[in-house]
Amino acid sequence: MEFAELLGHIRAALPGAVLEEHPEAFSPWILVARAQLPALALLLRDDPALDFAQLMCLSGTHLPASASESDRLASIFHLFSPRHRHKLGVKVVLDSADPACPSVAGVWPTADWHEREAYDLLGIVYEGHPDLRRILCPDDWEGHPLRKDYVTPATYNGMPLD
Amino acid sequence: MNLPIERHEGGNIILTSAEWLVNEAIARSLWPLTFGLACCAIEMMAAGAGRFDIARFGSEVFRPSPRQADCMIVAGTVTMKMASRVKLLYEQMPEPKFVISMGSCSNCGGPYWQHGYHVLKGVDRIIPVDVYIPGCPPRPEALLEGMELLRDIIRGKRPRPDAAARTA
Amino acid sequence: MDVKTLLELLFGLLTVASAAWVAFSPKLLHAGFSLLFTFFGVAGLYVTLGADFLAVTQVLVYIGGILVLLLFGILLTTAMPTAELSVGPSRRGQGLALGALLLGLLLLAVFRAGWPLSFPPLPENTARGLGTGFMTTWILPFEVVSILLLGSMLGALHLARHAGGEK
Amino acid sequence: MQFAFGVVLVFLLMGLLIGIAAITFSSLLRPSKPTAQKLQVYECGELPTGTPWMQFNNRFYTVALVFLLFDVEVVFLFPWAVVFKSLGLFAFVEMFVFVGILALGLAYAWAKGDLDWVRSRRFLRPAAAVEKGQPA
Amino acid sequence: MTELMQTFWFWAPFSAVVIAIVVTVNALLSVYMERKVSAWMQDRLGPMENGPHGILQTVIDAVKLLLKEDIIARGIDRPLFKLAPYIVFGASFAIFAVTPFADGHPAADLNVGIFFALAISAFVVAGIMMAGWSSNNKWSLYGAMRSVAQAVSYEVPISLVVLAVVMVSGSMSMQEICVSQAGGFWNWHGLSLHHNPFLVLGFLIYFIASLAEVNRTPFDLPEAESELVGGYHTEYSGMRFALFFLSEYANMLAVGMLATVLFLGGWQPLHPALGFIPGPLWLFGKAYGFVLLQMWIRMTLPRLRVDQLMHVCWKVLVPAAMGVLVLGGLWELLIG
Amino acid sequence: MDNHELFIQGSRVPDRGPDGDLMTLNMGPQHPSTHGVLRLELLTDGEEVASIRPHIGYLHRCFEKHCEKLTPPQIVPYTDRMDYLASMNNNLGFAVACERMLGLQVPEKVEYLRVVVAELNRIASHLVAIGTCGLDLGALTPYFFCFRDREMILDFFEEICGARLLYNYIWVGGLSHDFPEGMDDKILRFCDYFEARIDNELNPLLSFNKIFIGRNAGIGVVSAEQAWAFGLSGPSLRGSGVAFDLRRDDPYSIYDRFQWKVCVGEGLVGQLGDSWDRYWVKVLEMKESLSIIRQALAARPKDGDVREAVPGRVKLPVGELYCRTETPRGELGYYIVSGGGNLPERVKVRAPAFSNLCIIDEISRGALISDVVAILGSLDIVLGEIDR
Amino acid sequence: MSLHFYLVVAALLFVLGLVCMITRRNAVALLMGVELILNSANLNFVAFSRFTEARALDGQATAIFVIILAACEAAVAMAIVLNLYRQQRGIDVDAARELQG
Repeated sequence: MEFAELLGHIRAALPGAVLEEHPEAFSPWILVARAQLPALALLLRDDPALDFAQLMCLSGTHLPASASESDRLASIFHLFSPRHRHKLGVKVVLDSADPACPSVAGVWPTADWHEREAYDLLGIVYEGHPDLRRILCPDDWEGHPLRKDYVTPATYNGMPLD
Repeated sequence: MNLPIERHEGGNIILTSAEWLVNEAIARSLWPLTFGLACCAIEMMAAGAGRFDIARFGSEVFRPSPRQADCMIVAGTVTMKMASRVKLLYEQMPEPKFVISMGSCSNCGGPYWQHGYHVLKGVDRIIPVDVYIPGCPPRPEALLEGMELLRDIIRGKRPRPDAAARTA
Repeated sequence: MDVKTLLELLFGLLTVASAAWVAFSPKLLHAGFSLLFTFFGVAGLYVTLGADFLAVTQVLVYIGGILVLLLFGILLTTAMPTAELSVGPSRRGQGLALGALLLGLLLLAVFRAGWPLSFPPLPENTARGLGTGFMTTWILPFEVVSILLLGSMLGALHLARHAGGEK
Repeated sequence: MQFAFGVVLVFLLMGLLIGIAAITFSSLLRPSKPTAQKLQVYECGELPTGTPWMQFNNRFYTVALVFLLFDVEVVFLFPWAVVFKSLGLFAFVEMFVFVGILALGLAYAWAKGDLDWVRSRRFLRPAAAVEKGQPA
Repeated sequence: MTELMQTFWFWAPFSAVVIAIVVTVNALLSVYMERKVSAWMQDRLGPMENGPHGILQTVIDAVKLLLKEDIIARGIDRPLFKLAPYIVFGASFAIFAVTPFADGHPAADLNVGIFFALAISAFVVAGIMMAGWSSNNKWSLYGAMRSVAQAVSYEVPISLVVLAVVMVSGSMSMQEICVSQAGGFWNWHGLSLHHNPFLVLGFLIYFIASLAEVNRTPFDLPEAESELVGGYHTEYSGMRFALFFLSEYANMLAVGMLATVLFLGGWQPLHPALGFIPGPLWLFGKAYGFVLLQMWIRMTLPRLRVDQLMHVCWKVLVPAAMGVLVLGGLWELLIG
Repeated sequence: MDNHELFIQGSRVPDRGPDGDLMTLNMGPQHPSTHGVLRLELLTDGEEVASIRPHIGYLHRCFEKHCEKLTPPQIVPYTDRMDYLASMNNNLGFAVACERMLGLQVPEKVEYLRVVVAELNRIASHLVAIGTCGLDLGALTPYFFCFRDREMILDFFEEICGARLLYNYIWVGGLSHDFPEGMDDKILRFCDYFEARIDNELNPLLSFNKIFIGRNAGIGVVSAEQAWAFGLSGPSLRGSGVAFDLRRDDPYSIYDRFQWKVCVGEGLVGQLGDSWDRYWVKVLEMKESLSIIRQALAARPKDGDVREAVPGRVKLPVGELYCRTETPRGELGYYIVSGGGNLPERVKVRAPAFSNLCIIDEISRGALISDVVAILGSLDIVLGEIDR
Repeated sequence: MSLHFYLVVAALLFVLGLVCMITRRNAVALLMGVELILNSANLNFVAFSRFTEARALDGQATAIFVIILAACEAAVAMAIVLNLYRQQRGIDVDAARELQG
């Protein structure tokens, strides 16, 4: 299915879930409401017309504060349907003061580690994740390194960092 | 260097003449710890394989347990998460023991020097290093040369790197 | 004192000392491994008694088999091999007293009884003698033993299977 | 015979002696610098958690058990084997019965699955086609 | 002179020292051989730099191990940890006492020689268990348990096959077993298809089981580096480790010698016409051939898994060995 | 207690404590068969594994942080160091992503040469995977043979770009160097030599060795659904019988011009999707790579400058892109967000081994420790790209 | 050496085995005590047959039968101990009284 068709299908099944659409992007994506994400994820995976069996990638990004907005975090899910050969990016934008995003680890098991990574590096808290711990950094690491405002600490457990 | 006979320092000791034998034995039989960290470990494996054949120098006996190893080849980037383990493994090796720092990353952090918030900038910050092999990654020949240098150090022909710079 | 006497004494000492360690060691594991030396000492005594086949059998079965079984048993049953081993001090005292009493009685019997001593020559080849014996004199026990072995094998396997607890 | 066993004993002692000599000699030469971390038990660079005194598979016991009984059987058969030639058919039949009865035990253990090392493996399905070999 | 030779006080220490030298040299030689053979099979050179063609490499390794620190970690059961290498080494050394090196020259001609050789491995088993158990290390314990289970399991087919040989030879003395195979290679138990073909099968069973008995590939599970790090000697360092190492190679030679004595005529020459070559040369030649075969297999095969190991033993080798015993006996009775 | 000990304890994952009869066993970070610094926390019952908790990050080298501080041409050498066994493929993936964003058309010759080096590197990478897979199961010699043949490929690379392992060869918009004179012939000769080696040496010695099959067949079975759900890709996905290869199904570069077959596991010796199938797919893929190399070398233009289209300054336009390519381990995705500046705002790497590894707990439950080693070997992980 | 020596060693073994059985509450240790006692008996058998007029091999043959019995006993007893352990998570023999039913 083309992007427009996908969008129509999703809108019909879950009205109000899609907040923005970006067909012009290199990888077209939609912005969805945080509360609707779990339902949308199930729809995307289980609807035979959509059939997004593969979560290709789950990334977090940090959008620094601009003139109009305070800084925000985004979690983006890149989906692919091996059967229909179509792709879709699904993005959720979160306020960095309340970085809670519903987990999709129950829908696509591969999201488990990717979510842990996004939590580790960016501090996005995936609610409902079975085991949300740091994955790359040590458990007692401070801060989330990929945030734009991250300052590398001088030492870690007595060892100089630079 | 008189590592194994340190306890007899100042004693009469036949060992002055035996020291040569002792040092030769240690130098010519360096069993490395099976321990690879990153890219350099692949070159370390290549050094063990057919073309470069570290076995020629008697070092093909990669011991998986530090208890039986003589030298630790820190081959790759040491991260903050790994550093304590590297240190523990080093500590668990029996004396006399040696460390070869293979590659820029373990020498000084290498390409991760500037922005690598999670990278230890040089393994010599946690364990004393005897030989530094430059390169990213060093070629297997460089590792063989590094082991040759280590042999010279053991034989006392070449000083160990400045003791003050080594954190023990 | 000739060598043989010396060896006998040494083996006897080894046997008794290690057996004492089996009985009194605070660690079950040490007791288990101490048994190794007891069995070995007894095997040595068998040799001094001219029972070569029996001595090797002792090593093969006791050390190679029963000891391994016991050690596996310790491993399989005890999460902490250093766990409390002894009974309370009162029962321990009673046991020791009983042991001492019994030892006294036995020693009395050993030295007071008039054993009809003699010293028959050693057979040329004990294994050959035993083989012939098993096929002639002891033919019945020989076959019965096989049934016994079968029975204990079946029983032990059955029990072990229950202990394994099909999960 | 006791002469021969004496030689064996000397061998055993010699073995011990070599070991002790080597380690004593080595203790004169070797350095000894224990540190707290050196004395940590090795577990792949981690600090070990819990004791190694773990629960082992009952299978180990089963193996030791079957072994013990076979071992005992062997003990009986060795003297038999020595005299086998002189005793002839009768001895053979005796042995046959003896081994046969034990073979029954083995067959029982086999049939009951006591000889299969692992029984509760949900993921290991029978690798049926191992015999297929190389495709043309 | 001959009288002196026959006194215990001369003969026992003399032969023990000779064998001690042989065992040590054998270990050094076998390790060197293994390194060279593996290098040759893997398109490498192997040790080259230390001594001509690296011949001194293993000697140097041994000296180095002598100089290594001996670590006894916290939580280790010290007495058992220290005792274990002695027991393992002493036992693997004692096997050589009963091996006949030439006509009339075993160190100790036991009536029950081969039976003794089987039994003595019980000490090795106990020693390994001691080592693994006292180490307070999970890998060691795994290694020891595997090793013990494997050793006791494969002891069964070995015993049964040895029994068949004893049955045919009519003696447990290793010297007499050798003598019974006199007259050329066609009379050797392992090759004599016309005397008793079942013994040839027995030879095969013995060979496979002996690989397991000495923990060689494909049965090297107890020391599988990629699984269990170092197996039961993970915590051992320096000379104590070297003792395990030494006894391992001594065991390799020992099973080679046993195989030679049982199935390849021991010190008997290939052909009676070759009798001018001394017996020990024949014995060691054949035994080293056997060791070489073990190395070849090590370089060729991966290792089995523990369930496959037990499967091979109990469901293949033990029934086969029983068959060899029964059918071999029948053959001996009717045809032999 | 010194600093260091505090440090160890601070960074330790809290113990779960004894779980009934189960014992916690650490496999790694220093263990001969974890292929680097992976730590598997095994919960074992005897030798049986009840569950596995993988701990990664021991090689976390902050790649994504570096991407935010460097320009795309500067990032390329860092991509080398992610999957250090297949640097060419990593270079290629990043170059393709940037070129898509830039809308850059690279010269024909460059495309062909890229395919040649990428496929050569695929073979080199698979050789290491196959060799270590055998090594983990105790087969020593195949490992040496694999490394011997791999050295030949490394020689080509050295001749082409001067490096043995980390090449920085495929640049955004081009290549760093042209092939030297006579390289094509050498590579073709290698193809003939190596094809015979697979058939006559590797397969009899390892692939169809009965013990090797016995160790791998029926172990670590992954169904096709599981494979998709856990995000498996590359040989691990195809081992489960899914004919999905990005070179064919989501084409990039010029892969659509070649005739080749997507190799899948068929359950030849055990069950579909077991360790052996994952292994076998790699063997088959090496042959297909040889075929692609031959075609590419035959069709490649001889003339042209490989740096012709290399932009003087790479300035990615505003927008975001998820671009994926097929490395030896599977789907390597780059998610690039650009704000139009010199530096990308965010680069996230979807590393194939990262996703492949996360299934290990699922397929290892109830296995023996020896099986875990076999499964790990067949999953073919590289910690460099898992931890990045 | 004389018969007495062996008899004394055997007596000591016997007593130690008995003490081991009485003073230990661990079932495996109990078995070890039993093995000591059986060994002591065997030693007596062999010693008597060596030093008295009885046929020299009788004692040895008996001893072999005893060893076989000991093996069977150990096998079954250990299996029982394993069962006991599984039921009670411990092998304290005093606590096993409930088996009396």
